Amino acid sequence: MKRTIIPEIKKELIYKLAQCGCREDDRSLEDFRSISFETDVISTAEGSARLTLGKTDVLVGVKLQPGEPYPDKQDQGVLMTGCELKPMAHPGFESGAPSDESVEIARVVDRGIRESGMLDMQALCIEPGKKIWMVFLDIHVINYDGNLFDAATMASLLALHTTAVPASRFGLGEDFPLPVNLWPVTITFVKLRDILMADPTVNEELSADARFTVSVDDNGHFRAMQKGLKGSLTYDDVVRALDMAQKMSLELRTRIQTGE
Amino acid sequence: MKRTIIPEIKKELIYKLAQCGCREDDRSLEDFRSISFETDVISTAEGSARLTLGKTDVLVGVKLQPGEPYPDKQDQGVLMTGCELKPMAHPGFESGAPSDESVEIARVVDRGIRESGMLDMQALCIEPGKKIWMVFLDIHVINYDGNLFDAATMASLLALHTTAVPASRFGLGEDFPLPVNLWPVTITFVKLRDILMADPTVNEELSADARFTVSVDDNGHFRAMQKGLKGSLTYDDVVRALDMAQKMSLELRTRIQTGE
Amino acid sequence: MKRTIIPEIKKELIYKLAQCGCREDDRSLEDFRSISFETDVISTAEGSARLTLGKTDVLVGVKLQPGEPYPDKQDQGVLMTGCELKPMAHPGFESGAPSDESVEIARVVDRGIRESGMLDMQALCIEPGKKIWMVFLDIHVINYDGNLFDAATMASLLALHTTAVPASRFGLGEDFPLPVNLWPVTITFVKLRDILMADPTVNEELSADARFTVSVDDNGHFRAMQKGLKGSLTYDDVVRALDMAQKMSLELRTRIQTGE
Amino acid sequence: MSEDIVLLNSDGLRVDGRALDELRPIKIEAGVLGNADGSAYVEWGANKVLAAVYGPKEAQPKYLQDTAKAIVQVNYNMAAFSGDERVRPGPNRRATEISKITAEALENVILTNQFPRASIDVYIEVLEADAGTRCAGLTAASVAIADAGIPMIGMVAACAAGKIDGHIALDLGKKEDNFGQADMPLGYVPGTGEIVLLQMDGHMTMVEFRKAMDMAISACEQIHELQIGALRRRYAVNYADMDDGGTEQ
Amino acid sequence: MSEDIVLLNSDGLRVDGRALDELRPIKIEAGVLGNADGSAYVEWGANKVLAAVYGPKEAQPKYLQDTAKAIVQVNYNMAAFSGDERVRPGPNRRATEISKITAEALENVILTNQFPRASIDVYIEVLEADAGTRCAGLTAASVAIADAGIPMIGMVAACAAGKIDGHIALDLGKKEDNFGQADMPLGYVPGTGEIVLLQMDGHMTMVEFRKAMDMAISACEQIHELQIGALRRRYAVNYADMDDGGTEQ
Amino acid sequence: MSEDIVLLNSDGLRVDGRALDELRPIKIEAGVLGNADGSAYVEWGANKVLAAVYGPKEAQPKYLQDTAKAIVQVNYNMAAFSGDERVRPGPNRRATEISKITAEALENVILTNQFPRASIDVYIEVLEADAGTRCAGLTAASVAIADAGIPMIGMVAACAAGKIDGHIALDLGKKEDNFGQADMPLGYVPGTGEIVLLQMDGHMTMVEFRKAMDMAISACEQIHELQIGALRRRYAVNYADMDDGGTEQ
Repeated sequence: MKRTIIPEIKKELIYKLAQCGCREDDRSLEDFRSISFETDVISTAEGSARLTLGKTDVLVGVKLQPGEPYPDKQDQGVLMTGCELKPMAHPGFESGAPSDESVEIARVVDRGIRESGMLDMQALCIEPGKKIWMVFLDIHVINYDGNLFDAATMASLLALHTTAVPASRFGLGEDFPLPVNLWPVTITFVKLRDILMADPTVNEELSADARFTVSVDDNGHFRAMQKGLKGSLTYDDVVRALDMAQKMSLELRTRIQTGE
Repeated sequence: MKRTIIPEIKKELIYKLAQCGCREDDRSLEDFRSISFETDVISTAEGSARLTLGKTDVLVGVKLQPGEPYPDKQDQGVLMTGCELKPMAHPGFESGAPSDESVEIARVVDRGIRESGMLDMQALCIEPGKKIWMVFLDIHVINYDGNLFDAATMASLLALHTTAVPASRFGLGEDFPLPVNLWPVTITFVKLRDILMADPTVNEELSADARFTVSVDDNGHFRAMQKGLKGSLTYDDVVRALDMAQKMSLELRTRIQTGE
Repeated sequence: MKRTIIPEIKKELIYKLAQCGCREDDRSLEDFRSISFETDVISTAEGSARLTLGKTDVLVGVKLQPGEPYPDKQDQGVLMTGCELKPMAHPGFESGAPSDESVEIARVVDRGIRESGMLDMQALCIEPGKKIWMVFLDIHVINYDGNLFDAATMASLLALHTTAVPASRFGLGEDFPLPVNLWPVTITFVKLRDILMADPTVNEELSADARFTVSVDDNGHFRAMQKGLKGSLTYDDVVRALDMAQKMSLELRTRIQTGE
Repeated sequence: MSEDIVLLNSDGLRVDGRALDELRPIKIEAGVLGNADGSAYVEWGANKVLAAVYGPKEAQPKYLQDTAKAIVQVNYNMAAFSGDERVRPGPNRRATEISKITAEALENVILTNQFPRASIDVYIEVLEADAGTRCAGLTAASVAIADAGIPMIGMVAACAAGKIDGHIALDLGKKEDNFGQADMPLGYVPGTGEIVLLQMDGHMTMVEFRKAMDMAISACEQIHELQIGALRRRYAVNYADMDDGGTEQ
Repeated sequence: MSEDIVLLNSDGLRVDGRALDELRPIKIEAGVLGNADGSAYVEWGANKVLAAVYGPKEAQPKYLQDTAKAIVQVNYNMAAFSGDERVRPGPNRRATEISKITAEALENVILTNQFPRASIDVYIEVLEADAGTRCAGLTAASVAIADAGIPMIGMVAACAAGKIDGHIALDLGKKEDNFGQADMPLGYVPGTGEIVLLQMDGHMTMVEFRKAMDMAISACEQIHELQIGALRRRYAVNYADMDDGGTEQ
Repeated sequence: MSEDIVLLNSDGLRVDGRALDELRPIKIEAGVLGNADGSAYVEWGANKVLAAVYGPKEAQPKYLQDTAKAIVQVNYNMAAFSGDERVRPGPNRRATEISKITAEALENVILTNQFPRASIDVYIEVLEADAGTRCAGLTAASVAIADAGIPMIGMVAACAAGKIDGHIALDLGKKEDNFGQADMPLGYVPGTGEIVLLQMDGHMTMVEFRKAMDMAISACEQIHELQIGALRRRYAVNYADMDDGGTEQ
């Protein structure tokens, strides 16, 4: 992202509101914005979901094709996660090679999925040592208003849970559902001076000192974490964030599982 | 191409001449410049031709090598057309990655050849699904004075018509002529305000509002078209251009078939 | 390397000293700086050496893996030599794609090794036409104070002479020493106006008009030469340099063979 | 282009049941993105295309600036999951060509001389592709530019005509494009009658070409109505306000 | 992460004989490079990492400059021969991410507002890798920055804790990282108690996480001592001089 | 370099019938391109090489400018169809090295201090390659620079000598280069006796080297005559005019 500056007075306002437990959009510090989504939106993809989190709008598509296994994982499928932050989504995004931010988002979303074991990689082996399914998960950001980590993760989970393996198209038997279980959602906080708030907007991200993302699985266990931005966290910040994330993950998971 | 500006007074002159049916180099609006060419100029290529159209100077080389077919065309050869606009040819051309212009030229020349069916792709299959001939047609612009579309197309036709498939070099039997027929030449016009003229020089291109290229086969049928530049054409412009192109294609084809 | 300028007065000083047969660091014109080295410094590499030549500090690692032979050398292994001049080593080096200088160094080191025949390429064939050993020799410059050609060559020789082919790791029988013999060292001179001096420091390189590198094998025969920089050499310069190189190569070879 | 495959049945209907001169269903929506200065979404058969516009803004880097007028930069891109095979992200030659001719078509209608030194940046993202994406993209881009309030002499509407089983047909679908005998995308400005984009590949006689042009131009006029409708819906409140205002004055 | 492989023996010792809360041997040396403004070398188990610092110097190109403070740019790189498989030279996604979070961790402690428009460039070269290179790199970079005389609120020490065979363990080696259940790299500023880098992947409960954090923080404090020792050795003469001076005055 | 293949027959003649000290046929033509400021075409055996020169002109971007003199930039390129195997377009390491040493050779003879802040850009295109293209390219570039009217202390002529079947031979062809024992390209300025390009690979004793040098220098002198001849033909009219003029005055 190009250096995008938010006026000091705006920063101050966001902080003052936060001190009163308030936000620009009338949420509490621990509230997520409204979530709406639709799955199977792209018929050329084996699975897809478009999700809006407030004004952040993300489209995830999943494509599968047969490929060769990695030498050290002869009997496992491969997951490849990509993320593109195109100028369409925000004037601060630039054309060209993937930015550091897009690489970080792709890798954090990927870790949440991979480390939770939600995807049964061994069930994606076609012939050990020879042929496996490659799962390409591509995150396409359509409009950016903060908290891409969580929006992209939720859209990815929805897309994966509705993906069919296109075996018949490659003469490899009948199609079958992608072997997935679990819903390892992530919860992202930013810290403004001494205050933590969840699900930041772009203005809140630009005002923030530090960012912290945590992936929580269906059992309330942690699967991935990522601290970002130039500020620091205290031990207490981290523990508080993890506590909140455990609670909030339940509601978030229910919202995307039930669509309510 | 770097933004290359032609003085307004020069533009005006070119237009005034055109109003009288004249051109800088004393041609009529429908005349092509003199064409001269030589084939088999590069012995490392399986086919080659160097052609000058006025001061535009183009060298085309054809190389063949065995390769794998595309998944959706198991029994067909592959044609790959490349074009390089190097700074040698004009001070407006830049080093580095292929420019938009060079991509457009390569793709328009390629379409004219491909869509005419002049190249029998099925005869370039060695073993269905396994091995086919890959035809690399490379357009090397040596000096640029306008109308690369037509010069490159003519040089490409000449090179392809004199290409031998190097089967013996790859232990695949005896060499044989590349299976080609037809001479789908292209005719390019530019429009200056209300006037169409064929075979533009670089000054005429820089003065032009719109460009229109049409590929005409031996039967006078159209095989490809491409409108370019920032101006527009009217319906009548297009029909007039197609009419002229049909007529002019006969002469042009004869000139390169007979070398006269 | 970014344009790095040395003050004229410094240049003048270096030249004046050279006229008296002296150097900044009290060497004579034909002396090499002190050399120290260690081999097997990187356990992940199949062979490695770190060598300092004065303050120039170079690390060379050798990795091997099975690969396919080149079509025109079906029964021979492959040597790939890379060189990275990273900003860590000198403020004039830049991040990004390999610079012209790093390409030249890699290619000159490679030629010295390759042309001497010190590496028995045929003994690196596993199965003719199918599988050969690929030898990746990577030159990592840690600190740059001139004369990378000779430092990199010496480190490369040391690394190659201590490399074991990791056959067992790839199920290809027992490990065995890389089939090498000979120690084709290079000697590099720079010319300041009319004076030749060996083993230049970075200040001497920046003051120099021309550079000349010669590879000398164990029999005193020449295996590679490279003239560099914008100045010229006379016939006599070249013959004198070759004469000196023949003599100096004996001592240099002994120093790296014996570590003394 | 093989002719073994039947694209036209004995009733003269096409593989998807359309008549020869019938468009696929088209939906256009304006103002669909939060951050862009203007935007539009087009569903055209199975094609799904988004267009966003940023600008006019100062062109960067400076050497791109034209002291006499705005430059128009178009980036046409296929999403990784938009086709049968995964598309590797990043530019390719096809996208480069389409970006170029789309920019040229738009530069023709935008009043660029009102914005010297500026850049107008257009992003076209093909989310799902089923033949005809360059026409859908150009159609969407025109609406997005209008949505951004950038003055134009008229919106470009675009549509292809082609040839299947020897007959001229409008707006080819993927199968028709793959197995037909010609395709001819057209970008047209209904207000002025200008042709701003024209390509063809395949095999057409002069008679066939004229028929294809007539069919495509007529379709562009229909599409233009859809474009205007999308903008009208987008600014419905404003138009209503204006109407009220108009009544009173 | 497979659990077939035994990482903890019946005595509670690890594959390399360490106790659960035991660091690998660590050696730190400051001022190891001739040209860099500051530098450090870290051997950490089988990891070998060099860090170099150039700056503060004017940031180039100018659009990178921040008028209020210095920017910190980090380039983390694995040497071609640093792993089991040859690493192809040039950036990759893993290195991009590590460079980014390392820069963010360092920017937190450097007094960047003392150097407006400047750039502080940090180069981390992993010469040999055996799990834990990002922590070794960040630890080395902090020493290199101090060696360069750039003011910091405190040095960052970094260390990972993880989970093997169901137990929380400090500073995982390569085999433990490959076959364990979690890894959690931490960058910590002992002077202020700030956490400036934190990542985790795997599977941890809240109880396990707290145990891992405690273990890693305690290790960072040990490592911080080693960092200070390295700087002290580097400036031994100077310190000695200062002590003498101090006595006399 | 294998020695199974016989490169020298019992009469001491080479595979193409040449004597050991015999050049391949060389044709040089100056002023062959319409747009370049100077140009030359060289056919040398089966090698076909074009050189073009643009400049002196202001160096761009500005950070490339040298306030004391012109910079010389060379781009040596093999056309895709110039060799047995198709060459993938774009730079490669061999071309990078040849471009560098060619620029250095030319910078030595051009009076660059007459053109501060300028760039002199040389483009060398190898249309067909048969061993010896760097010498042919440097020879052509010198003529092109002269043709552009750029002042030089002298033209560089270039030629290789090498070793085949144990004998020193001039100007190796492709088969001799592949199966010989050494190759030594030389760039030489006959007017001043300066060596501006020198490379060698293979196996040579001191005696062999001296013989190779003598042979190559003598050949460079012949080639220099051909360079002058090409320029004379190019400016034949002008020379004639001057002669006439001279007589009268």
